[in-house]
Amino acid sequence: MTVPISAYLALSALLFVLGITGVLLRRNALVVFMSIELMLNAVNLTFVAFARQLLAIEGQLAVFFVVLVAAVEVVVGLAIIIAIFRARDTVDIDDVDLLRG
Amino acid sequence: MPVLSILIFLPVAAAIVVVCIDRRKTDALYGVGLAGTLAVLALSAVVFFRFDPNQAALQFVQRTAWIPSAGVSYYVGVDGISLPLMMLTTVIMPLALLSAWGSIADRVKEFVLSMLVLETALLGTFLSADLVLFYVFWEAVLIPMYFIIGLWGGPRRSYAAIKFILYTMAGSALMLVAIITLYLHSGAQPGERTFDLIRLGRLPVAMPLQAWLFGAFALAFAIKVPVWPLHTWLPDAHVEAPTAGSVVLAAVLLKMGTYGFLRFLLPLFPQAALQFAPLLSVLAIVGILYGGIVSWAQPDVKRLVAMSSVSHLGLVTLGAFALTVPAVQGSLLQMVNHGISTGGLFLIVGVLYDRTHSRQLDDYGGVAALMPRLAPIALIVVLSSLALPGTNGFVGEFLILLGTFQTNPAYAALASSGVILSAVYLLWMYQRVMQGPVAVKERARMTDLTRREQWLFIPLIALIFWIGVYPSPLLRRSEASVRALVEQVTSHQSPVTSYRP
Amino acid sequence: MTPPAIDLRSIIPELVIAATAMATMVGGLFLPAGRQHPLRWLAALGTVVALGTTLAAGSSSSPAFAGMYVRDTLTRVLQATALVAVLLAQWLSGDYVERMRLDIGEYHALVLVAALGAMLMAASSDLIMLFLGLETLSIPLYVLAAFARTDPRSQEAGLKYFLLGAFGTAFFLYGIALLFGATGSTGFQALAEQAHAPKTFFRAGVALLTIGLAFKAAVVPFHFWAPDVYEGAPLPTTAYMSVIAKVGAFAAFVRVYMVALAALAAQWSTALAAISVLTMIVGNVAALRQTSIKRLLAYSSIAHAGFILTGVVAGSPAGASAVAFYLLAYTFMTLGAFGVVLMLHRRGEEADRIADLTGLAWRAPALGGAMTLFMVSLAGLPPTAGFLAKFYVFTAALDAGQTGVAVFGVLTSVVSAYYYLRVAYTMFTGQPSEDVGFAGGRWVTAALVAASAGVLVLGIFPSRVTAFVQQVGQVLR
Amino acid sequence: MALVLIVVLPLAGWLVNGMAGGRLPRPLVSVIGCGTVAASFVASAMAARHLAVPSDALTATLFTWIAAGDFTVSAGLLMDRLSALMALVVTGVGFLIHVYSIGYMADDSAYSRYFAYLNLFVGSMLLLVLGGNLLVLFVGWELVGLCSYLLIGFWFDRERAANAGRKAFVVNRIGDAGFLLGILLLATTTGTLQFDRLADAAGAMAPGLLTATTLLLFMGATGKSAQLPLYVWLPDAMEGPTPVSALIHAATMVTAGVYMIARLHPLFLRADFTLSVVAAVGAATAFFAATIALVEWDLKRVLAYSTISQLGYMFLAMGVLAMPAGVFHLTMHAFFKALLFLAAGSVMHATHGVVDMRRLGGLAGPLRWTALGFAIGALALAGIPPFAGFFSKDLILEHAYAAAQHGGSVALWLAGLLTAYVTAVYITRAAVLTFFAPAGQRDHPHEAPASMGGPMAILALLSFGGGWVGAHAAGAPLLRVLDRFFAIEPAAETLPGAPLTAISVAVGVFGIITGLLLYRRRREVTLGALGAFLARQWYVEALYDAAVVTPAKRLARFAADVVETRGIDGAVNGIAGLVGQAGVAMRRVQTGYVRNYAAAILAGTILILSYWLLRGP
Repeated sequence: MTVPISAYLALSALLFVLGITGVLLRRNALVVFMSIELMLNAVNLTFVAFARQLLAIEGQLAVFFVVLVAAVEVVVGLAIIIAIFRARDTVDIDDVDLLRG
Repeated sequence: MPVLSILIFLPVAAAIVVVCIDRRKTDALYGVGLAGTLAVLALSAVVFFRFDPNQAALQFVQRTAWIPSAGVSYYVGVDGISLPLMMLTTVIMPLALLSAWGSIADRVKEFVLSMLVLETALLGTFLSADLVLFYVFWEAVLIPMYFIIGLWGGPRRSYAAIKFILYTMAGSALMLVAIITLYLHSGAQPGERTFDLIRLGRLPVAMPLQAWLFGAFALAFAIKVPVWPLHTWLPDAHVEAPTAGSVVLAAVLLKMGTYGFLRFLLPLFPQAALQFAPLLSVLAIVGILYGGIVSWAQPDVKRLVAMSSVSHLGLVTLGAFALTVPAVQGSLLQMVNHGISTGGLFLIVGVLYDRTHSRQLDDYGGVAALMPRLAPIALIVVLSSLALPGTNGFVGEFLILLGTFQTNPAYAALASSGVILSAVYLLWMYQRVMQGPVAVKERARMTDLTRREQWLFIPLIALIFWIGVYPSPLLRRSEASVRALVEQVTSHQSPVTSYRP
Repeated sequence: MTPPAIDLRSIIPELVIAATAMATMVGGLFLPAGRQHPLRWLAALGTVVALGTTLAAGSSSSPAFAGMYVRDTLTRVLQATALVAVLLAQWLSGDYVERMRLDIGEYHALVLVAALGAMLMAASSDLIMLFLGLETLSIPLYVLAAFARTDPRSQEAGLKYFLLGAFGTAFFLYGIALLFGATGSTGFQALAEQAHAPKTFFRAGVALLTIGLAFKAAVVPFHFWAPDVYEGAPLPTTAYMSVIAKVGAFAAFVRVYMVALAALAAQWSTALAAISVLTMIVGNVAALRQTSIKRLLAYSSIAHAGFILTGVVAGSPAGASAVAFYLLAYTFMTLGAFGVVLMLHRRGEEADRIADLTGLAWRAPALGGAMTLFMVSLAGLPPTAGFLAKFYVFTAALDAGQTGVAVFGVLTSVVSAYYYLRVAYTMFTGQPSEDVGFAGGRWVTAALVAASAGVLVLGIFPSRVTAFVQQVGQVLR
Repeated sequence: MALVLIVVLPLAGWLVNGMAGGRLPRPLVSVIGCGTVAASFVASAMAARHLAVPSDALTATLFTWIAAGDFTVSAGLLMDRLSALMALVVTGVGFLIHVYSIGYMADDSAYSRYFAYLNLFVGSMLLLVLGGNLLVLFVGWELVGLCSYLLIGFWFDRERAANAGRKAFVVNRIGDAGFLLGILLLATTTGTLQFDRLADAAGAMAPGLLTATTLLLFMGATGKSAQLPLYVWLPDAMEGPTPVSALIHAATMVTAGVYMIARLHPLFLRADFTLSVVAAVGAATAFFAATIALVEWDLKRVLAYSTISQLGYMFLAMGVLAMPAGVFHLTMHAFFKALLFLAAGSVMHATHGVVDMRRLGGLAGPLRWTALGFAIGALALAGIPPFAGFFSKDLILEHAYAAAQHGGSVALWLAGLLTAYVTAVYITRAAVLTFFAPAGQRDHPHEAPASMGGPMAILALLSFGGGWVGAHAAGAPLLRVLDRFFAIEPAAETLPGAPLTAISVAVGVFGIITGLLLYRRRREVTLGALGAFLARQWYVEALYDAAVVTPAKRLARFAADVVETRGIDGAVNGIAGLVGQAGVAMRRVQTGYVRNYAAAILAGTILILSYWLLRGP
């Protein structure tokens, strides 16, 4: 039994939307960031699904780069979040509003 | 020899010298500035006398590619329409600088720099025959003027300066769009396109588009003139500007608008010009009357003179759109005349302001008794402004009315009532300042004109009488170009077919 | 399947930059904190060499690296612009970085890496390549935004930039995935072929791709991060990213829309026109009532993104040339303006309030003159680079029939004059505050002179640059 | 060249006295001032001798003044018999008044300025009368208006004087606007403004246009010559020095309107309607002004209203085709009214400026010669033979009567007659109150110096004999010259000359008797309600104030304070304010919350996505 490509795509779209929802609704910076990671992985699923269907190597290649970049982002992102946590004892992004107007 | 280029950029050269002078040596700064402007004046006089009056086309032309990839060239020349304005600029600038020498004592270096850069921009505006070059100079005028008003002006200078620049920029913004559109219509391929004014003048533009382009240009010029009801930046700018700024603003800057009517609006969009001439004429007439009436009710001398400019330039506008040779000639002459007489009025106000630090009519009275040398000068300038025969104002005003009368007597009749109004408010002003019992608080400060100040007025008065009695040298030089312009425009009385590239 | 040909010669500038970045990074580790001066020289040297090789190397319209990389005139012009930006940013910021006790080696390394990202974006002819370029550009900028580690505002800027940037990247990536699905390839060539008959996935992909680029370029409504980040980030970062991100983003806009999706121009031009108009309005209007110069320049950069987008909207060779010219002009005038602000400090802090500029021109006339020049240029008044830049983009837009965009462009330019001139005016009026001081130096001076010269030369004698930039348009044919 | 000299000489005097007068000794100023006018008089006389035949004219074209398109007008002069007469009157009377001024102004600090202005006036007036075309005439016309302004406001530190000068200028400008339009109409339809080509041009004009042109030109005349409805400036003009009133506001400038019509008679003669308007306005003004003079207390203002009234006579003459009579009356009036003013000036000189007749009186003794001069002038004004005014006024009334016989209105003649009566009454009143009534003031008044007496004597002589010589003796040289100049068909054969003369003389005598009876004893004669009505000038000034001046001021204030600041500028600032408000609003949208920004990104994404998905190719 082969699962049709549309199922993968639907799933990845669902994950992507879940990620968006997380970004919009959660206030913890870490959780927000993880939601973004979820979005990236949803994209990865799309890539893989298409790569599988089209038998094109670029899909896998892309996933490889995405994972790489996501890792870099984790490093940078965590560093920033930790710096903020140290300074303010909170990672609630709604408290980060010095800059506005 | 590229005379016109030297003419245009000589002030910048002087400005570079000024940059190198120690800022504390104010006399040296003024001296260099004045010498520079006088050199420009001398050079422009050479151009004036070597100008061939029989030729309608541009003379002393210089043309080289500037930005070839965009079809922009450095193209300057002078004809009968730009010649008077060039002369006006070169005559007024030294006077304006001289007027500041002694009244503006702080930040002299920057002031002289601004004035010199301003002169280059003004001359460039009047002498460009490439639309982009023109636009560059046109906009370049704004910055030095902005600073002159904003830095050396009165208490509300910041407001006035920003209002001046935003208002005029708003007008010219759409002109840029129109210039580019015109360029795009001048050829199918980038290589065929041009910003050359003369070539664009031969370009037929289909009607709805032509009307839009006309509107964009007209708006820019109308704000600059300023045509009623787009004038409210003017009183504020004048009131707040320092004397030298007011003088240049009134005498030269406003002429950029009326010059634009003649130089660009009419030849580029003749059909639209014919179609919209009544609208602009009516606005001009409203301006004549409205400006006169409002002037009368002003308690502030500078505001009064500023509003009188609205009235006077209404007449110039009316003449430009009457589209007859006498009217356009008169309009051109009246641009010069207004420069001389209103420039003179602002110089007088400046002389008074330097002594009293007040612009309110209520603070004056009986000055003639204290300043017997100023009084007759002021009277002559006032008379010139109200166009008394024998002074320059009359010749221009008469020609405008004559030319307007030929096409529309009703316009002329309405406009001539401005003649009455100008007497009302100008003599009112003269009386409130000069006549009556002495009402100035500090009599001791009301010393009569110094030698420097006398030299401000001597050239102006000479010009007032010279043009009033013997205007031929000016009229003769502008005749051919004006005639060609009027013929070009009026030849479009019948509709032509639309242009297809 | 043959392994792709690796032609290192075609990426010499990138290699130089990458090598320099690593060298400065490593140098920073080994040199003691007070003696990292040579790293500035090293970074500058590397940038100059890269710039030289960029200009010297010829153009080639055939892609290298298995179709991922192309070194055509567009690449060269935009890379040169990016390198000019880097060079100016290095000169401008060096003193500041030292003054604020930031890590010199790291700083220069990050700047160079970001530049590398922008350069790769300019050269990419493949979506993966574009993505890599984008991230190479973005991630160092996140770090640079938060570079003043102990400053809560800098932290906040870093966090906001990072979270929203990553959020935008996700959309961008999703767009790539859908395009990949629609075309079976990530190359621009394939995009161009499919663009004639776009499938649903294709269209959705293009839409999502737009989000990522729009975010980077800070156009409305993806601009919200910019003012906050610009304000919070250390000044050198703000200055640098305001330029380098624009170069990268618009390089991508030109590559993706004007080249790859040329066949779909009728569709995207409408969408981009709307964004462009919106951006010009929001950027310019929101800047009117700002009190922080950084924030003001942030909105200014948003507004300019709108203006530059006008050139993209035109969709023509002239439009592409105009975008390139605009980016160069923008580089000079924006970095110049930031440079002036960088020279000031208020009791050791950044002097980022407009009020801090009060009367400073009388203490330093040349600085006042330079700032005026930059402001005039940003306002688009002649005879400056800013005027000609706008002239070009509006000409292109009008030629493409986008009259409305051009009209909004010129009108919002007028609005912009209000706040730009207010800045210049402030410098010339009033009594300077005792708290505000200068921290000039040879480097900054050189940068300001260079920026002023750039603004003036591009405004008055532009013909050589325009002739070069004009070739950019050939990429579209 | 002689023509040029006539004009230039006084102008040279103006230049010298104006530029350097303050530094010159007073006698030299006087010599320059009077000498240039005298020289001009001599030059005029010499030039006039060349005009042997009526059609002779001297011309001088200096240069092309204005040339634009097809329109050309040169700076040219023309002297024919009409202008020669005017030039002689101007320079002659002008010279006398200059001499008079030496004494009158002796104590004034601005002596040289006074003479400079006076010379400028003479030069301008000569330009007016000698101008070779209508535009040069207009230049002179405006310049004399300027001089009038300057001299009325000569003592500018007095608010009243300054106001009066301004009023004169502005009211004149109203007329001049019409004049200018007339010139434009003429220039546009005929293409020329040259006087020597006017006759031909007029023949080619459509009647309607001709009427319009002449009416507009006449409008100018009503301003300059103080006719209804623009007379209001002249009474106030009495704020100026009295010699100025004599020269400008009695003898010369105010007659410019009459001269203009005479000069343009080829046009006016073809415009019947205009002529009837001219006659009606003239007659109405004559009567109207005379009635006001009846109740005026200010001696100079009596004379001013008298001048307005007499100018009305002249226009009446022009209107009823009695142009020679009109110009003749102009000349005679110049003599006797100048005399009256100089006499009044002498009174003021003696009383240190008192002009209120209620405070004068009993001066016939101390000012014997002045009183005699005034009496001669008064008799001439009242039209008592053989004084000068009799001949000219009688002639006008005859023509008015004749016009009535030829289809005109008899009202014109009746008005003229009635005015003659009133004239006699008011001038008698003035003479009695000033010189004979019980004295109101005792300050040892003394007779004027010779420099003032001499000119008065000469003018008295002219007022006494000028009419008789000019119109009667030795073939009536002056009148004959004028008759031939205008070449109007004499309509006099049907006139009952003697009875008419008798009636008008009787009316004059009756008027004098009335005046004597009324005022010999009593000072205050109020004339009841009628007097009050007249004292308020028939409420004309009040009407102007209520209908024109006040509304205009209100309009100006409204335009400046409401339309300008709140309306037009309010709109401009309003737009700017709106944009600024938008800026504030946008700052508020920028909340600083990451999640809001993310939401914006999402919203943008949805928009763009839907655009791409919904708008397929």
